[in-house]
Amino acid sequence: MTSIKGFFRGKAAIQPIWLFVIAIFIFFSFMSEYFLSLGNITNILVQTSTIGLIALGMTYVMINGNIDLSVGAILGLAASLAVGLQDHGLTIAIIAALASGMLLGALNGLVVWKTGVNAFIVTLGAMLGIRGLIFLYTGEQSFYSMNFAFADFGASTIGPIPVLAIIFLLCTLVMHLVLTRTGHGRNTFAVGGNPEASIDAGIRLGRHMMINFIIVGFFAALAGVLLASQMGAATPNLGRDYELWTITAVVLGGTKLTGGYGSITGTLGGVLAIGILRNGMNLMQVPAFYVLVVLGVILISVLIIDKKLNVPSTKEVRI
Amino acid sequence: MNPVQAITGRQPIDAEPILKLEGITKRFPGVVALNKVDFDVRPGEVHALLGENGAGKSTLMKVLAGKHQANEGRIILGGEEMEFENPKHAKRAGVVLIHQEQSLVPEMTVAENIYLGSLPKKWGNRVDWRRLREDTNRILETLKCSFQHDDLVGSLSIAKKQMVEIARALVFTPRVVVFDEPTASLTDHEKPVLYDVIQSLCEQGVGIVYISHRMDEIFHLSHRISVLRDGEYTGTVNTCSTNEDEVTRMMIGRSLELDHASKPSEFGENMLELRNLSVKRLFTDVSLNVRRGEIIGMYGLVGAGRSEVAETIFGLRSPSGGEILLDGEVVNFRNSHDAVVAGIALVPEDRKDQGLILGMNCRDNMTLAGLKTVSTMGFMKRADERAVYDKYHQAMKIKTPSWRQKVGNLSGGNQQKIVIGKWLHTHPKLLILDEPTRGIDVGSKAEIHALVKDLAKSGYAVLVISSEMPEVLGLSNRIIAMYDGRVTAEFDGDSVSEDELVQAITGMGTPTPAAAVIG
Amino acid sequence: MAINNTLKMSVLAASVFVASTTVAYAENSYRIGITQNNVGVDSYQTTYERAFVEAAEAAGNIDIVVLDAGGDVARQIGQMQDLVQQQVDAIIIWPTNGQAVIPAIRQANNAGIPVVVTNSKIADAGMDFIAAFSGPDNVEQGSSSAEMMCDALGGEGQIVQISGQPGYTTAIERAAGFEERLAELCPGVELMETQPGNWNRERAQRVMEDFLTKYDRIDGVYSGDDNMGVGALNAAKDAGRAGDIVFIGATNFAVGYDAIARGEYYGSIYQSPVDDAHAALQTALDVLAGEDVPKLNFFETPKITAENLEEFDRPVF
Amino acid sequence: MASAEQTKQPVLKGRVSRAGILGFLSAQGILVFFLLSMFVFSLFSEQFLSQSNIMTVVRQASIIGIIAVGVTVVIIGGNLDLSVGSMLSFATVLVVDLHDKIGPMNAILVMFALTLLLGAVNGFLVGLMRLNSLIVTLAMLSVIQGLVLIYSGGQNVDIANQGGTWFAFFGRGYVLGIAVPVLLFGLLAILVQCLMSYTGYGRRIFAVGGNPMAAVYSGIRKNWCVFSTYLISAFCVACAALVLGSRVMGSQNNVGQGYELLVLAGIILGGTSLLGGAGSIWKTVIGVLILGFIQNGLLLMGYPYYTQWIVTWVIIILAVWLDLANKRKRLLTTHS
Repeated sequence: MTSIKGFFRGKAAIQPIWLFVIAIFIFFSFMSEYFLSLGNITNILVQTSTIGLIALGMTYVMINGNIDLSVGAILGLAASLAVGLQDHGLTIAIIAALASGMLLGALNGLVVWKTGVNAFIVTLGAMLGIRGLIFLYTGEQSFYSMNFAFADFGASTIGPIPVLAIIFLLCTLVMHLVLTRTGHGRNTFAVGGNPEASIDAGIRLGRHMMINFIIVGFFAALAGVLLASQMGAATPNLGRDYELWTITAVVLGGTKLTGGYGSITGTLGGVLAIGILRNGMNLMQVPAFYVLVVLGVILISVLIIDKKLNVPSTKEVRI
Repeated sequence: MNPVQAITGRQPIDAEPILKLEGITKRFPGVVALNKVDFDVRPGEVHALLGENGAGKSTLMKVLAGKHQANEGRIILGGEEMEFENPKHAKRAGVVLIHQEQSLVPEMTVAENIYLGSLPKKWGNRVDWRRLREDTNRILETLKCSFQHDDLVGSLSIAKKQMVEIARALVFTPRVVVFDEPTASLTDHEKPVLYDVIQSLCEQGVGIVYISHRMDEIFHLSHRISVLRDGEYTGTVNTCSTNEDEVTRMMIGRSLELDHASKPSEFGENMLELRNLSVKRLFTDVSLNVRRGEIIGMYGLVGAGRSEVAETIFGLRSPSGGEILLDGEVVNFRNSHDAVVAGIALVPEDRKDQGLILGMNCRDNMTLAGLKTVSTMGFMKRADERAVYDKYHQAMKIKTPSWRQKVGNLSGGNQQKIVIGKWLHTHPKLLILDEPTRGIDVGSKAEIHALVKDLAKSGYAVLVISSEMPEVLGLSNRIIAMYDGRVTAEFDGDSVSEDELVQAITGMGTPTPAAAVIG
Repeated sequence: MAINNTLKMSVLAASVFVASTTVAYAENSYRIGITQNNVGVDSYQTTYERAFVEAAEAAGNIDIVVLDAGGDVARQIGQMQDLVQQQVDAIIIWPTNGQAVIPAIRQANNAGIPVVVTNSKIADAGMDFIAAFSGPDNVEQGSSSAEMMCDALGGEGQIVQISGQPGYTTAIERAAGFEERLAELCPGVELMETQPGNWNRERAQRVMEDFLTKYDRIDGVYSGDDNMGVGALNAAKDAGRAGDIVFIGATNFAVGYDAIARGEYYGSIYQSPVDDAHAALQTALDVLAGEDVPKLNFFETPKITAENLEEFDRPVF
Repeated sequence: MASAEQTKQPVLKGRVSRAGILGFLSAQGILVFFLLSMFVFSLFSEQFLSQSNIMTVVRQASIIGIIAVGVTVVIIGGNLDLSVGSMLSFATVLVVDLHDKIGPMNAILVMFALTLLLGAVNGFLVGLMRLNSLIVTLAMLSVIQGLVLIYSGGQNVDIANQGGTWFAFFGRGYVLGIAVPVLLFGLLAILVQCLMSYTGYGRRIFAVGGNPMAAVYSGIRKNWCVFSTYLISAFCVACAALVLGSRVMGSQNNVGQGYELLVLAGIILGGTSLLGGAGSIWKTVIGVLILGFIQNGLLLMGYPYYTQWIVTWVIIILAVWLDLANKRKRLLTTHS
């Protein structure tokens, strides 16, 4: 028993972000009569699934010590492809959309791998460029799906639970298990925690990072396809600013920007925190302008609290 | 008491070498790092490899362990010629390099670190935790480790981390293990554990390559000694039939003597006085004084609170009790800047992280602590800066091609001299040196020791923190011993015995009252 | 302020007057949700929101839920779901995109909540799911602008167009209406190039600067709204070529109104966000009252030039 | 950077050999690329190299450029500033709105004061609280955008009397035939470049960005150094707002949206690494100009505006790759 517990030490303990999620959950339950209902909670799950899916991949990339700013653009491109290519068949369209995400992820990973340049720079460029590709492909137009099966899928439910929420939760579970149980997952921590040692241990660093960029590309594309199915359409501006919210969610979840530390459970908490805040403030009719301020202030507060909680004050010199 | 004291040369082992390196040449663009070097290790033997920094020891070992590939030469392991493409490849063949720098992942468990890159798998890519646990426990048992397989490595002490590194070497039944400066970050009482491990590896017939700067260790452990100088192989001797002088000569081409007699002897007023200085959870009631022209040695184990005392004096930590007096006046620094203004200089423990901006050139590093003195109205005066650089460059015989050289490209000794030069330029009242010669070759070490003594003689108050006994004994007028955050004793630097010192820093015996012996 | 507008604008006076009276004798209190496109991106939307809230408050027994999608389609869909979840009596949506919001509208429709689309139309495929549309006819606006352009240039000339945010229905419809009408009315006027100004004055100014460099002769500029039009005017003034160019916009902003008054700007389309908001609320209330409401409710958006300037109040935004 | 400049001296002074020229070319890759792209564009569009076009581009680039100068300092100090976009909206809305209410002079003063205050908040959180700059400025991006909207109530702001105010000078004026925004850009760039190269302050910022720990152990007040870089960044944003507000004579609430990314793209194109401790203002100036000329050149050639993004992407990848090849060579030759 102790050994099992030991392997998950530090992860078995409840993460601060979940305390926060529980707190705001209780808060909004009291503040709004509409908040606490199955319908609303599944709504939150569906609404967070887009950012949530990307955040799963982003967690891997960020534990690696990298970052991917191009996810919003990849999402937009995948959505446009998934709708725009439906003349050639729904399956082909979806496969092409997912493949585009993985391909662009691979490209990001390849450049980071071969040049060793900060992923921030590489993916910032990709973020601009891929958005350009979307406009080039769509001719600045929105696409509308003629295939109702596609839109119906986005709205379908299994029992009372929407399919999109189920997909999101399933992916979360799988990614959690991969991160904690498999060689690739454990190597993700090694690469972020001590790249030099990882190379010596025979982990192929560049290849490993590239796989994670492909993973985040895949999830961004998947999120794009699912979002498009929700709308039965795709717009060229889709996914703008999503990278910022994704990174915010992952950081709220406790993943370190410097790499080597993080978890999927934390990320799930971070995603839910943002989703619940947005939903709750909508229900409480907080004016849109104030929502921006509140979200920003909460993010900074969490950062400050995290700093105060996590740094053993005796170890660090006053700098 | 001191395990290092027993200096006994061992008889060489007579056996066919398990590993032979023949004519290894490694060229980097513009430089030949290794020129036709031969080296071999016999099973069950400790073969020490010596040389000054930059002589090519580490490069040779990296070639051996597959991190670099040689341009010429052969590696023969157990009679077969090998070509290692990467460290994992070498490891699988049984050649393991235990690194000078810690190569562990702090956020992972001991078990995961030991099996990094080769976690046992089942069902495809799924980690087999049970086997991992069992295998790890087996290795930890053979090493008699006091920590668990599921401890996070980040929470272990340096010595224990070192044991994890060694445990990692045992994953693939090793045939040759290379220790690169394994004791650099260990304290004297942690070393015997390491020696035991090496002993037991030898008994299993493993060949050991041991790289170190410490003569005492080498003579204690090794069977044979090989020396490299400037990338060239200078020879191999049997440990039992040689002495320190001969080995030193082989390394630097001349002999060295520790000059105990040249210690400073004229002291002035109290420059620094600590009165019951405390920082919560780090150290308590530390009292000491340093006079002008005096060298005080602070001796203790890593973690005894020595560096923390220095950092507190330097304004990097706020005291929770007691007071600091500088030149007779109570001072209260808000930050390191205040301390520098007040005339305190700290040569920190970790050169690369704390001492230098590696990407900056030599000159800029040199003037960094005293920018005000080389500028008017905030504008830098280039000529003055050059003058400052030239002055210390000459005074300390820093070997660099030009002031434009990035300090990251210099050897450890020269880097340390730049750090010291940086502080001399501020003309401090008190100079604190924290482990001033760690990881520095013998030649530079002696130069730095001489420099410190000269500085004291010219009126500086000097506080030297060290975990090397010869250094403390050779430099200090008085020695402050620390154990577990407290000052346990104060000794006269000339009359103290090594036994007394070891007792004081390991918490054995009754602590001598701090004021009992004043030199 | 709203009253002043209604007095001057005869066409709308009736309907808005009805709005206040209808509400006065409505027996039930209603809960109406509105999700807007992107409040704060320009004054039109902000003024719209303010007018909407004021009108609802004035009515007394209407409880409103005001949401803003911040220009993000996905967020708007989420807000639609939230409104359905709260079981409001009616939803007014200012679509961020004419097509992508259709499934969400359909969901609301399926849940038995009538949906009124305001300001910007949705695609035809969604028309079955909405109770009504209320707003300006943007195609018609584009045509009107083309007519003005034609008049101003006397049927000959080279012009450029600065369009709104790419992908947004309003921008697309205005451009389409303009281009179509221009081609049939004045084949002699050549539209040399179109670049988007993203409803942003500074960006439009930059686009115009590039046009001015690229084309030695520009006779006219059509901008998707006055905000961008004034940006184009600024650029032309800077280059000293404002006198040679006819500026025509849409959605008359205060700055555009002033520029027309100064004679620097030829004309625009008068479209009041206050009317827009009142019309939307009125339509929703009519639907809730069970009245037979036509699918498309356009409020009138007349041309405004220096000649009829006095007939209109200076816009408040 | 001072040191970089001086290291090149031997090359320039020495015999102009083939190797010297090649060395110069590879060291100044971005400059060469800049000239090359100018050449290509001039082949396709005759207006491209006309004086009026060049002045237009530089004037357009000056707003991004002015901000980029400030952000470069933050980056050299080892941090990021993503909040400049919102801050630009904030400052522009403020100065334009107050112009008619309290007069241009007071408006400018209040705007500078409040923008610097926002910079100080950034500086406080990143410098003194030592929080991660990426996340803090990301959060501030959102907070400041909210503040702008709350302040203006979402309304556009305009200056009523556009003809009769000296405020027009900053965005529309000319001095000696050069547009004031360009002058301001040049002046700030030179000033800040001098600050970074020739003063102790600049040296400290380089040290703090290069190795914050070692800077502290050298008695440098690191936290205040970081704090001050955000003030410089905010000051530059305020200057940009002056130009923007005066140029447009009005402002929308989201006028600065996306500027933070364009600013970063410009800095990256210039070749400043985001790791801190290295970089220079003149590189940033060139990067920003490249960005401006690509945009303009493609537009003149008749390509839709979004092609510039794709081209920017490709150039960033190429630049990154070229720079790497360069570094590899340099690293190997200095290896000992």
